Amino acid sequence: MNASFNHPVLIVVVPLLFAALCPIIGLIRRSLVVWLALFGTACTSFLALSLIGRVTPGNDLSYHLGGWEPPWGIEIRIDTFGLLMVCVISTLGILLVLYSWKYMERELPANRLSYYYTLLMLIYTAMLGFSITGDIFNMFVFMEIFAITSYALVAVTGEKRALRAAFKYLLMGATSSVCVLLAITFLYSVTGSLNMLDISNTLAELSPDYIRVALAALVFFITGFSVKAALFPVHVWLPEAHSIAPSPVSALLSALVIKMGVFGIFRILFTVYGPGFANETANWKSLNEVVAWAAALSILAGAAFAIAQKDLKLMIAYSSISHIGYIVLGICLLSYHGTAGGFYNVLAHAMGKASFFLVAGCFLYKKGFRRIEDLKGLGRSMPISSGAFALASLSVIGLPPSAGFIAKWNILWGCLDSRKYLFAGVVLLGSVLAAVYCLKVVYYLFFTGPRMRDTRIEEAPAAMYVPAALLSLGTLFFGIFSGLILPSLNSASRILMIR
Amino acid sequence: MNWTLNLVLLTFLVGTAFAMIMLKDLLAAAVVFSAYSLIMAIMWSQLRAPDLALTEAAVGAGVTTVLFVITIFRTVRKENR
Amino acid sequence: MKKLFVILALAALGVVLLWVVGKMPEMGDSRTPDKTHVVPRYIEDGVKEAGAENLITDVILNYRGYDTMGEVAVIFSALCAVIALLDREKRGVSRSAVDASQVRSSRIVRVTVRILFPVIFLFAVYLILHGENSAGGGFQGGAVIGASIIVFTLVFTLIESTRDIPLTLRVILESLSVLTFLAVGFIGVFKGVEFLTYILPGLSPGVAGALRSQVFMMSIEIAIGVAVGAIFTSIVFAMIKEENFELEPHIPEP
Amino acid sequence: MNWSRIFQNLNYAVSLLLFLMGLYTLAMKPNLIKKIMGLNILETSVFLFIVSIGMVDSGQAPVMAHGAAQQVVVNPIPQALILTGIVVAVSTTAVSLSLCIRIHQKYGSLDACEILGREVA
Repeated sequence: MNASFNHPVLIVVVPLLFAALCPIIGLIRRSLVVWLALFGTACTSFLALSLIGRVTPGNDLSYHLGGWEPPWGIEIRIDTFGLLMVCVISTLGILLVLYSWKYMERELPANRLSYYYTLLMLIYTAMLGFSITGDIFNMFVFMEIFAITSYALVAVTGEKRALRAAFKYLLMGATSSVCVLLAITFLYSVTGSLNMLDISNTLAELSPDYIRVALAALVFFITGFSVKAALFPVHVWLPEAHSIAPSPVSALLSALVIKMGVFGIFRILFTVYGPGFANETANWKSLNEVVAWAAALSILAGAAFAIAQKDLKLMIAYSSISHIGYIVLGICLLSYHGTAGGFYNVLAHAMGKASFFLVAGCFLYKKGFRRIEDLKGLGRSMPISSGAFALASLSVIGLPPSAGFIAKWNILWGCLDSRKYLFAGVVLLGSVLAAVYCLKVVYYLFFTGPRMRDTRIEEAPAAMYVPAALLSLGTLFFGIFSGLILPSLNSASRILMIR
Repeated sequence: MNWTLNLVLLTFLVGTAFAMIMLKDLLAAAVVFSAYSLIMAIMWSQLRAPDLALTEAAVGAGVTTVLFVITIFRTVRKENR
Repeated sequence: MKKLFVILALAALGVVLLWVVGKMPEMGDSRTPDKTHVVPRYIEDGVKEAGAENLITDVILNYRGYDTMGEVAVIFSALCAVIALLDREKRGVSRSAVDASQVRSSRIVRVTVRILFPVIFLFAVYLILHGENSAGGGFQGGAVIGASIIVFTLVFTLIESTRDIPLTLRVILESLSVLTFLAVGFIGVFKGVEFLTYILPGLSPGVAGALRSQVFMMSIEIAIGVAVGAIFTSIVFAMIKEENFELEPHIPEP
Repeated sequence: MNWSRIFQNLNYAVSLLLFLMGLYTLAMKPNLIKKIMGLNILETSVFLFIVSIGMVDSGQAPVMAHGAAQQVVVNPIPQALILTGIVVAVSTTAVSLSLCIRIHQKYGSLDACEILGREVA
């Protein structure tokens, strides 16, 4: 068995195998399914993390499925950014499955639990496949898998408002998928290929007749993926869906699924089209500019709405819109610092926001608290969860020494690099607003309410607060040891800009 | 490819789609959806896609319509209710 | 007011799209980029390389088999989504709106369906097995199987249909297509070639190699067919059961 | 605008028309089942579009009969893609219709305005 040669595809195939096994094991013993899911995610993240040494900037790992060389068959192509996504997804996967173990037991009847874990494994499969594929139609297929599973996961509790939120999400999500399919159609009609690198080569010397069609495809791609990423004008589905879903699902959607939309935008703008697009860089650049403006508006609008919220999970959901704005802004600055910062924010926001939602889930689990004002004094009764929240909020605000700080610092640097001082102002203002909404919660947790510890309220089960605490420690870790990832992101982004 | 037949099929497609949008009775709209799918199946065979024609006839006109009808039976039949 | 606004916006979008489409390659032209860039190899060598006379089967199972694995996962996730939302039918007690309908299906319909059911099933099997060298294949056949069982359920009752197919078997059949894909892929992995490679090393390319490749493709086709049939059946069963009827005693048929 | 070209590409124009009709249904019709029908129109319009692109005049279906090597066939790729697309469409429809059933159980209505109006946070 040649495992190292087949390593890339195993990352996608192993979680799919576990997804298919979950219902069958569920027939035998329902309690085994969660262990199976844990084992599956552990295997996947082992595979993903062991890939780290093999991908270096400018040296992508390419794998041809079925042995067919690229323009004819499907190619898996792992670059530094894809590797980062894969590692984040699979590591967060273990923690979220662990968290679901206790949390979902209360939310769902036992016979539906095994299908919950199946959906969870399927969504991981889809996101992993989406991140590493080198073929645009394959991207669409995986996008559909994580779209369908995430609609179901939002509505899985059958709660009244959750159903409505899921339906709204479904309508917008399905429309955006059709937009992406239409874009693939346009692009295929003028390039005749589905492989990203092949398309990119064809686009570089596209006949002038077809430039209009290729640009229309670009616009449709960006529109479609913006809906998935919840950028400002099309973010309307996000707050409700993310706040009403069960907490582990909220964490999953906020930390990972919307990042897939961002990753799609990134792949289309840089890998498929790229700076060399048909000598028409003016159009490509102006579209980047437009997306950057939408991102800047997302930063401000998301943060402003988050301040106005009284519901904790709704506040966190709006904050996600703001952070998606940061990532997209960083990518569209066309400066390598910006791109590296944007991708560092993928990591920082995934950990920080997942920790936020998991802590919110702990509060919900113990006391059914949703409103921020109800959290008075919980900092003394549930010290670990509250501490995790405080630590993660450092990263969400962007204060040193947290991962969020490194990300925002690099995005700021990128703004100054490309002389977009207005965007630099937006980045700083967004951080100030984030400080307002995060510190409000921290204030309620620690500085109000009874002076004494309320012994009637205890911590949630360890399987719930440990993942949250680990994630917020992670933000600290990657803030201090940013040298582990940032240099390779920087050099990979630099290669991207030169090409 | 036969241009007349193509034109007729396209007209029918637009017509059935329009009827589907305008009908107030959802059950009737579901039946029109079935017709739409069948015309689409003929369209596929005109476009030399026999595999698609088979799939569309079984999935579009068969399974999807049945799903619509079941849902309408379990929920409401008139659009404005 | 809103209606007018939406119509105007859509009209504007339509004009822009028409402006884009006006520049697109002409329909029916055989020299457009999509027919000259990648496709010629499929048409010239597809039958020889990939082993099926139906080029579409070649593409979906061989050249782009990974996409089809994703597609199988899509429909599997749709099933899981429906069951996570609606739950499975309760066996032997579930009644549906169809079962409770005052209008009983007439004798003519019942007899016709009894006669047609095996024929439709046979046609589905033909489609699945013959997908290699004529139109048809796993999905098409599976959809027809699903449709035939659905028609049976609509004419007879949900109680009768669920009695005939044991649930354990159905759950296994639903995952079958994904598992078969993985099994075939892993055979390649264990032999040291890429995932979803059908022609394994140690086999002379030529007749034996083509035969092996055909065996793999055929087993995937059959698995897809059976699984898609089972999945459609399960989705429809989950959707038609009426929860209000669940606790009522089962009324035997006259 | 070149009208003769548009007439030549009539399939494209009609699929765009269907696309717009689907969008209209999604945006304007209050009934959720109607919206799902609109979604199906939207999806099939794109399917029609991409298969029309692969069409070749006087081409044959891409099934190579025994020995017939040198025949003109249409492009098989769009058809293979749309086979996937149809399955995706029916999957989305199944999930959305089961959501509809659940929504009707909880709200007693399938009218989007009513469901949004009934919200009391």
